[in-house]
Amino acid sequence: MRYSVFSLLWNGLRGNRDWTPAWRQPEPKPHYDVVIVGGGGHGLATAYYLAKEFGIANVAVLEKNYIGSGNVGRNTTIIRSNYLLPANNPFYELSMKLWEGLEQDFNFNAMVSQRGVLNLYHSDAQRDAFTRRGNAMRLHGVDAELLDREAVRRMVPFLDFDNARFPIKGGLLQRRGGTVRHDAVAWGYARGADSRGIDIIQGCEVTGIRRENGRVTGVETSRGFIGCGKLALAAAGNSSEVARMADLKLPLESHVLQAFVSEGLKPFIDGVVTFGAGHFYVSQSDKGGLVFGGDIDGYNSYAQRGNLATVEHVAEAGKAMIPALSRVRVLRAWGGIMDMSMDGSPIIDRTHIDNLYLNAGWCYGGFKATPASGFCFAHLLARGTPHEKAAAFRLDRFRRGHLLDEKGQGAQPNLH
Amino acid sequence: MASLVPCPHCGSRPKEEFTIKGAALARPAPDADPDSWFHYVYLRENPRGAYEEYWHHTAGCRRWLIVCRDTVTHQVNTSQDAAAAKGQAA
Amino acid sequence: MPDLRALPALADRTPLVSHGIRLSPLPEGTVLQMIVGPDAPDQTANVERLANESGLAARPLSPGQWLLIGDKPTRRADMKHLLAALEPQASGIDQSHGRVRMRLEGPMAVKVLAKGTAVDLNQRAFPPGRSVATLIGHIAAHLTRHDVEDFEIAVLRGLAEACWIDLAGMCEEFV
Amino acid sequence: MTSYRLPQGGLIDRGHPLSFTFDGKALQGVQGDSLASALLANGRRLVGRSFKYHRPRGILTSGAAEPNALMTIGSSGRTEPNTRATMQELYAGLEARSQNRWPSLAFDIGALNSLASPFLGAGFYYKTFMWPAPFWEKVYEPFIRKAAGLGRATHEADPDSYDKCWAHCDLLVVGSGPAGLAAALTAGRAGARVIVADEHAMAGGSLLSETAIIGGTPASAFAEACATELRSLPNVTLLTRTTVFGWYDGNVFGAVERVQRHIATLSPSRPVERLWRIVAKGTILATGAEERPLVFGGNDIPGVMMAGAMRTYLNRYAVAPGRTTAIFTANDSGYQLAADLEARGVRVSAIVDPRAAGGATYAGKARVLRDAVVTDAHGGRSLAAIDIRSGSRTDRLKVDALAMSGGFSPVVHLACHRGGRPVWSDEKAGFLPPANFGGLTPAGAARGIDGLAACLDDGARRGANLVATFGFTATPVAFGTVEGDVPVSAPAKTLWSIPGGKGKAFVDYQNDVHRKDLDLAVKEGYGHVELAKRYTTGGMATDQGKLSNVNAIGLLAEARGLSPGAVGTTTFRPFYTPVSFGALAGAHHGEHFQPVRRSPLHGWAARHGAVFVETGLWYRSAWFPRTGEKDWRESVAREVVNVRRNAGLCDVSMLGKIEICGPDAAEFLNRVYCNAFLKLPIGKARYGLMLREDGMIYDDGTTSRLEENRFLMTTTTAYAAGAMNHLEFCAQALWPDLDVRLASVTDQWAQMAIAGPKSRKILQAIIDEDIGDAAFPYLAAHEVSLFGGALHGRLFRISFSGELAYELAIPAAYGDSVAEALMATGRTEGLMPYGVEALSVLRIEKGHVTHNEINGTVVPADLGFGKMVSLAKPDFIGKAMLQREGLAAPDRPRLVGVVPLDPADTFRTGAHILAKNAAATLENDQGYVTSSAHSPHVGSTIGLALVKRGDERHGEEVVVWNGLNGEFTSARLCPPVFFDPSNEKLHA
Repeated sequence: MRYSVFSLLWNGLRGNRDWTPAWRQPEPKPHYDVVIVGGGGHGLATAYYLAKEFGIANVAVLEKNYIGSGNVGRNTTIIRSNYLLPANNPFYELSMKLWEGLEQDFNFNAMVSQRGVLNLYHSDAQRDAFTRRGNAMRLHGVDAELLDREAVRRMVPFLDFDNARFPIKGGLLQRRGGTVRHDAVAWGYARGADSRGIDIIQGCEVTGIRRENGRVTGVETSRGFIGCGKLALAAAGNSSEVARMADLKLPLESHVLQAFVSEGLKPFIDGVVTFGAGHFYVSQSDKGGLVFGGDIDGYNSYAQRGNLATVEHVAEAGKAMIPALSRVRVLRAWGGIMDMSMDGSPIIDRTHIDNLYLNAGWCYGGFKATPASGFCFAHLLARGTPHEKAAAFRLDRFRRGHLLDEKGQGAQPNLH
Repeated sequence: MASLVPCPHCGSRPKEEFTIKGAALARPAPDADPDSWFHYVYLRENPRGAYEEYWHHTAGCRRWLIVCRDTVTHQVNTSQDAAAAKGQAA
Repeated sequence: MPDLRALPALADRTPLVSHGIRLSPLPEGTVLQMIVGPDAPDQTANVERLANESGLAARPLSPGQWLLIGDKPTRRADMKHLLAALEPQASGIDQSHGRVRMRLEGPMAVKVLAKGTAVDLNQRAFPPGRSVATLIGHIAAHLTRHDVEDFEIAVLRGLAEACWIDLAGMCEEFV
Repeated sequence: MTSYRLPQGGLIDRGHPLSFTFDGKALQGVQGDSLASALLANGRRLVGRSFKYHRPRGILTSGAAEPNALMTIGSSGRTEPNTRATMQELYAGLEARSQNRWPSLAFDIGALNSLASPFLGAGFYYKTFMWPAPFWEKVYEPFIRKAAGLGRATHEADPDSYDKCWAHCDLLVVGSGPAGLAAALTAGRAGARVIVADEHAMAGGSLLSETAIIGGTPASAFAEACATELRSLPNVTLLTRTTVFGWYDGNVFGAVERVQRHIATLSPSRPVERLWRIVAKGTILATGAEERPLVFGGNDIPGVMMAGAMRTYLNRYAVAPGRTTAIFTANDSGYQLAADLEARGVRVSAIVDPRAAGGATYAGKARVLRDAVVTDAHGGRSLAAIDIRSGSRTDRLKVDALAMSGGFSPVVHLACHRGGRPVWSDEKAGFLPPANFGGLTPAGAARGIDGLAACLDDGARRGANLVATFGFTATPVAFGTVEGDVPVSAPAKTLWSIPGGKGKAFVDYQNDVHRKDLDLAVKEGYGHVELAKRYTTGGMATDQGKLSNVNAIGLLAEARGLSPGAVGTTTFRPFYTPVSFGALAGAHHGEHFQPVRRSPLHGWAARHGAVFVETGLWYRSAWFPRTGEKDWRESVAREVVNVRRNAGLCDVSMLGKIEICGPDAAEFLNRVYCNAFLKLPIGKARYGLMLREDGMIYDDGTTSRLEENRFLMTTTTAYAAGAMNHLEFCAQALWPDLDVRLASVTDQWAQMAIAGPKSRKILQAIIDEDIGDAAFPYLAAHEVSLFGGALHGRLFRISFSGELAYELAIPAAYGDSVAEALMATGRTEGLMPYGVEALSVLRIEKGHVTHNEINGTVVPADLGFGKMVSLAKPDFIGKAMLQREGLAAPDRPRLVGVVPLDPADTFRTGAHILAKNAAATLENDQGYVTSSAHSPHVGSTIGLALVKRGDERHGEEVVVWNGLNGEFTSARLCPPVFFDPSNEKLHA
């Protein structure tokens, strides 16, 4: 059923009895051309683009829980393409361009809202780093503006300009950055993939990867064996465990990142603002809650919950950035599991095992990457060669020394 | 864990007193092959379950610890001084 | 010769006094960090003896490490002598200027400190005479309990003023 | 407006009236009131508007779960939106305002949304607002954002203070109702360290609303006696107004105490809220149970209230719910309410009970309708009538208040914060806490125990058992007979919704989720409990679904043909109730966000007029302006020229300083630096490069050998702490067999750089030893005596500026005196202070790198240090990975100098480098300017840059491209040393 204002009116007048399921609940078939492990944003987007762009629809997406139960439904919904490295920046810009046409493309309002992403700087060194990054963006035709203190003050007058330990000196603004209603991304891709014939199989946990003569031939699942031509792993947060089923050890650690929402408020802040003197960033959802977060808790974890010290740290930074937050109440904290890679950049690549493909290592940048990740992974699966915008996200770059380290932190994932 | 970490020297202390480094792997011998070094620096078991990590009691005794912890329950199983642990292993 | 004057880090701070709490700077005398080599036998007795001989108090800092503390500066020759006496099993590092001490005492002292440190300050868990290294708020500190309501706090010199300001804030509701 | 306050009774002080305002109208309550009870006593039923349909809403509960009565209280920086009137104690002068309505609470235009409700079902916005595409941000979204949200937060800073503290105990008791008090008394009397926390102002929980008699004492007096005893025990801390909001790993609980949220005149020396971090060996979860609404048409009309809340308003606050009341109850609790209402003279016209037999002991006057349900409630801004269906007939009954009770859900939140899942119990008709999940023991109604006596008994026993495991001998406290104890007697089958109603039947009140929304979610494939939540927004309001979630699960279960247990719950997460940023941040905000670290030369610099700049936690002197200088550039240029011409004094105390002692110190250094250190002579300094294990440069600095087994390492300011951690890691975790002893001595020394051609002469005036070039050559480093032996320090002949220069370290407390002494003796030689800005210019002129260049992605060869790397050494950190192909690739960015072709042109750090005539594209990006400054020596801007094959491109013309500012500068690449490349000055 196509969604439109007319379908809404028509169904409303008919008592909303005739809406149909947004996706089917199919039984798994014995074999698919491509089996995607992980019904999150990246897996569903991969499926959608495989069908839509590459005409491959004999595809199953296997999700052990419900679709969108992983990071696509537990992030802070930010999209941006303000990356520094020439290997990252075009990829995230591709993603941004896909975001910009996404809703009409998959006929689902995901509330893509480009209200701007502003990164504050508090020192000359940070300003210089943003100058470098902003120029890298501009060289690729991505919008970037370096604001001085007064320009920031005009935009967000209620930041702490007068009493701060680390005074705000300016900011790097990407006006095209913004937020997207995260769950709707999973649902929109799922509905779009389903309508093109792709089987989305929820409650189906992969328990083993079957290999014959060194080639992957299918997966053992909680719902039986499912054969496949190609096996595509898009199981962010659990990548190491799934890869282990094929005796593959990855350059990843899993870390918990907390996110928070406040009570609903009338419009308080328009765009996304990130603090440069501590770990804090905030935006406001269309529903009114301030959505915010900080840094990862710092230790390996598969538990989707964090600790209080980080909560306090985030609150301190939040109040330091916006003193008026003091009396705003935090409603809920939750946690997502990040595949933290060893250089802070993702992996979209084939593995050394035939038919086994990997999409992993998104650190906490996975959500914004969803469309491009799906698109490029689909390209790799369909064509067998990396998409030009994702050509550097190779698995062997660590061994070869071609690292993509935006922050320059080295092989310690909790610093990225 | 995470909220409180048992330091073998100082007792239970809050996470904010510590610095976490990551997997407590044995450093290869200087002349080990490049593959061993690559594994040491870049590859991680990253299991659901028991895992050994280096934690530094930065705001306390300033000793590096090997904390064995369950990555799902966050239960700390053991916590010992890294030097002592290396001594035992040797 | 110019007027060589030791300028205490808390020179500007006068004691904060009420009937519930008293916060005061301690003299910048002697702080000697003593570190025992990893293979040396237990030096506790040796440390106690050396400290006694030098009129200093030995306070554990970390395994194999102590702070030897005194209210009076140690003369250069004596310090040299002391450093030499430690070797080779241990090394001494003069931190007399590197650490600044303050004292927090009174019936509310435990309540004030509990605002900053996660150490259980119950006197059974942390009896008089014991020292710990811990965070007080955001600042790493060396905390010694002299008596039930009498604590000494040593911090890096550069953070002494910040620590004082934090502690004074914590004391505020009792002043 | 008529008063609903009863003439007597209640735990209120009628002799202490309190004035307050609601939407600007002056009203009166009394001491002991909540804002909600005071509003009800004043007959104010309409207190808010719902989120989506702007339906009129009244007070539904008397506690933390309240979804409707959210108000904004306070003004200016003390504005608090979304305050639950049920939890807010009344105080004199309290200003409360209703929310989410325009123009007024009574006449709210937004209520028109109700007319469009057929089109505004669950998730309607996912299906529309997509055309034309640009309209989303420009038209639809701004409208939605304005319409959404609840209260309006202030943008003003909060004037009040907040506080934090830690607490440790054997037993934490969460909740001071019957089970909690019994557990706490039992443990407290046994000598255990006990903390009792309760979110309300008074201890007692449900006892405060109870009419039962316990051991001869009325319940509320009994609660008070228990609280008094607890307060008298030195080993017990009773925290009221304290909400335990989260259970974290290691048995740490987060709690927030509202220290001054109930006070008219705040004491400025006390915090308004205090965050507690409670470390407990064991915990009794005595959080009671939440009463469930019944889902029938119009169940949200003001005047419809939870039965238990009605009982609380009646008994605790002495407020009558209305003139004529009906009770719709699916269990026996409603009968106790009826009895209490009648005892207070409030007429109960009907008790509607869907069960065939219930309320057997009820002996009151109300008509009892069994096998009957309320299908609809009627009224606009206040309840007017209800429809009661009994068998096949439906009757309308005029009432102005309706109590409802659909059953009780144990409050299991905290028990589920660490991954445990609640367990459905058909017998208890509710989700129970996970069984003894890691040290948390539920007791009383929180685990489905029914009845007051049973809860008291359960709390005492469980408290005793728990502290026994910590070695205490505890006897469960017995409280005597309980009279008037009426167990709830849950029905065998829960009634999740009432069929046949015509009006909207709300499940989640605040988010306006009604029964049909859940049906639609299931129909469209969002039937999983998590998807249904996300699609309908049920359970996502400020009450986190405390009232609604279990009903929603029941309805999903019905629609999907499953048991509620099979549907399961959504995840319970902190915070139990919302917690302010202020409380979580404590004192660390504003200028106290992070501590200030002060150099021992701070006072000296300040006296000489320094402008300071934040550098990590330090304040460093940036430059020293003089009268007549028009801007900082002029001051910096003057300082630079003066260093090159005369001499300057710069505070470098904040550089990291680490003493490395012990017999294996040299070997240790040889392994942590990539260059050789074994043979460094005593009395000499050497520049060292420290790599990370991945081969990239980590930090640099000089290390001096002061004695055979004593070295002093310096690190950069930014990496001082990190380098110390790293060295300790190497010493303890990697090579514990080496005997090295590490101590940070950063704070022990005031360190000053004295640089410039006249530095020797100036220093020699205060230093006793000969520091001439022969006696004290470049890189000499040893102890010196000053002022004829009055003081000793350490002198290092090292130079960041490229000039003849020294660094002098003085015991910190003497730093100020020595700096002033140097200024005095150096005055005739032209000695001036200089700051980090000038230092930066000097080092760029000399081509010295900092962390601008050591950006975490460079290897030694990238910066021209390739030859320093001693691959002959058997081992050093980073050696293995350094030899990867990518780290030796020919087109890696390498350090190079850059100057504008036209000296009048300039460029800035962060600008990129393009080949001459190349298009401005990412593909053509050659690198970027890492550092830049105006060089008085060169007479133009100069820069250091990391450029692909930069070391091979000296002389090439390039464009320095700063698209951000539209600055495009023609420039030339050159060797990265602009001053004295042959080091003659250095060795002077």
